[in-house]
Amino acid sequence: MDNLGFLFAANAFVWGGIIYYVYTLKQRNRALEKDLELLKETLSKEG
Amino acid sequence: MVDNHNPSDSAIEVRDLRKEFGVLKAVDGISFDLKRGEFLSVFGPNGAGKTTLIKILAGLTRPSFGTARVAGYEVEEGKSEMRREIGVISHSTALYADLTPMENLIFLGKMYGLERPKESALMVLEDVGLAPRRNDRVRTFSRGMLQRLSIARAILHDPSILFLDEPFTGLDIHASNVLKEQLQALHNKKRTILMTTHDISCGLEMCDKVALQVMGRFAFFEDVEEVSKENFETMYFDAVRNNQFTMGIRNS
Amino acid sequence: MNLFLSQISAIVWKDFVTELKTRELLSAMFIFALLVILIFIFSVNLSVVKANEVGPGILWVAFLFSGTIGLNRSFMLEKENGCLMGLILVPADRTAIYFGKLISNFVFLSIMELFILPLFMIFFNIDLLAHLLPLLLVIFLGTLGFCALGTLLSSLASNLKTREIMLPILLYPLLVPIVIGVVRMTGQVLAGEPLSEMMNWIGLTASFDIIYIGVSIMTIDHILEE
Amino acid sequence: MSSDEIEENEEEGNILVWLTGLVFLAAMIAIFIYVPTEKTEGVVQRIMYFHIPCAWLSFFAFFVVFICSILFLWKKDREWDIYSHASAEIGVIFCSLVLITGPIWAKPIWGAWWVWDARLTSTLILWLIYVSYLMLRAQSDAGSMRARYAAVLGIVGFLDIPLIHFSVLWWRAFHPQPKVITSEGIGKGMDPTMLATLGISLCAFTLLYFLLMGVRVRQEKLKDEIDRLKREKIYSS
Repeated sequence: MDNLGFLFAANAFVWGGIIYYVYTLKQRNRALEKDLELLKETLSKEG
Repeated sequence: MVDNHNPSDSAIEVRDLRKEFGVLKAVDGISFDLKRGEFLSVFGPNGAGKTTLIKILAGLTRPSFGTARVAGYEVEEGKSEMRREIGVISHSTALYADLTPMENLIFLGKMYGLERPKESALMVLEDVGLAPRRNDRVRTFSRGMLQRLSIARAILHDPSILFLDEPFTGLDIHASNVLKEQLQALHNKKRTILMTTHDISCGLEMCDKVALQVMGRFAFFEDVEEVSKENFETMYFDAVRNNQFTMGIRNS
Repeated sequence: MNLFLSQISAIVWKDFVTELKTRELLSAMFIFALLVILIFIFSVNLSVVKANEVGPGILWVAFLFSGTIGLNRSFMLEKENGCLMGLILVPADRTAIYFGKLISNFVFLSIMELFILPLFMIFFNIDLLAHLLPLLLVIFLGTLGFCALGTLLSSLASNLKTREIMLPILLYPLLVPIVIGVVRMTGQVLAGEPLSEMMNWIGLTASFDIIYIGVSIMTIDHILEE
Repeated sequence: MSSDEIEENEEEGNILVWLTGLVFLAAMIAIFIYVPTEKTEGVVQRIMYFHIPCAWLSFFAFFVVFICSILFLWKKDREWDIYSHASAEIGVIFCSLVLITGPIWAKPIWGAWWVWDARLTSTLILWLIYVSYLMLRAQSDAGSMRARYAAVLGIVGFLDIPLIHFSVLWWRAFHPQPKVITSEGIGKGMDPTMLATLGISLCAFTLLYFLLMGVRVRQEKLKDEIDRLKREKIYSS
């Protein structure tokens, strides 16, 4: 029985899923950092 | 239950009241006293937390910190007893559109556990001058009549304290005159009234005390005699303009 | 306690008076259930499939779909003009409001089901009268469970912007045990099996009813808060 | 959060990252090199070393949602709301992976992508419940209302799991089908090396859960902090 393809597919999905989630987390982090930068900028301008 | 009932002459006592959730602070440290029979007008820009203040005092939502006593009852604990003492009027009428005024009021009377819901309903309908139309569907009523009916609804159980949340919104001149008359009458009957509004002349005319709420705090709280209308107007418009400006920053 | 009961009955009375005047809810639910049954009849070939096998499923799908319409409508009535807020202001225990709405939802849905049953009997050519009592018990258990969870979730969904969509999305996955249970029981009852043969299903449905009424009593305070 | 605390947290986070990475490496070696190929199922059986840990992780995550929901309704503390949100999100991700890897394993072994087996069915329903939980959160505005509603759903949803389990189990039992595999077939008579591999993999995924939770929770708190600063800035002006 040679079903390496199935094993590969399952493995790829698991890793793909985890990596995708980590990627979205990164994206969200980046958005937050941008927000923070903007805030700092406006604060320093005023102060 | 008797223990926490304090028969002082204060109708409303608020100490360092806060309502926050995570970062959202709707009410951020308000303290004031209101004696029985006094009329307080609360002004403030949109989003200043006026509605939240009323919701806390009416026991609709819990404060995060601080205490509030309404009619001598701790707002958090004295649930039922306190609710019998208060009536609330907001711009939503809280009336079932497919029922008649009588049915609406009888239903409410049963919920309040009144002894004679029918008689009480008739009486308050007489008070607000809607008795002739007591058997028409509420859906057919005009805005002014609805407002009168929602006053009837709020005073059905004869509360000693009334909360009004922007009652003048969306009323035409005639309807708001009717509302003013009703409020005046209630004030004369020594009901304690707390009203939030945007209508400066109206609000100042009737009240004993004035408050300006900005960003969840009372920026101003005085007897009405101490306030000149012009000064207050400038202060109010400044607050509103600042608010709009900062709202703009937030959304960008 | 007396006030508690009279508050519950006041809410039920109010819903009935409204329904008597408008006649919107029952007729809409009835017609909708009828349409669901018709569409299912067109989608299965009754000359191939036995009516006894597909009938119970179709019947319950019709009940649940039109029941969802009823739940949506019932809380729309309370949301319109901010009536729900007025109800929360009343010196009533929140559970009184929950039970009042639960009972009126339950009674409306039951009335609709009683109208549908004879039509079901005719369309599918199944003799219901022979097993009427066990059938009514099954319908009672299923409808009660549906209304117990449905009343809780529709009071929750009524504050959302997309309440008509969110109610079924929240409700249907949670209803799976009830759906499987009542469809299986109805099938067995119609096949003439005695109730004692399906005690496990009766136990499952009854515990669903009890668990969700209990959870609702404990959590309704947190939902009916502005 | 003071800056010291943040640094400390970061250090802990780094240790967790390295630990998780190491255990995952060990798990990979065990799965693909160390463990012998199962005789009847062949190489496909190795999918189980991913599948089971994913399932375990998602059930665990949903349990955390349940506990944190109860604690939230009790304490009304935003902290618990953040935890249940983060946990539900991670749970749904891994539940999806379970639902994907399951059919990939089933196709060569059972000959069909999907069989209405009790476990598959209840996992699918579980997935639906928690997706609707996340939808409810997305549909309502931030604030205590969203948190309260989500908490109620978190409790209601978890209490449904045993009911779903039994109903689905009996549902199939009345339609006896040729049983391709008994539900306990995987665990029975397992070779010790297989058990060890599964154990390592379970460890790796559990560590991954805590790692992701940490990141997600910190993110949400940072968001709160930014919002707070914004509001304070507005207030001072």
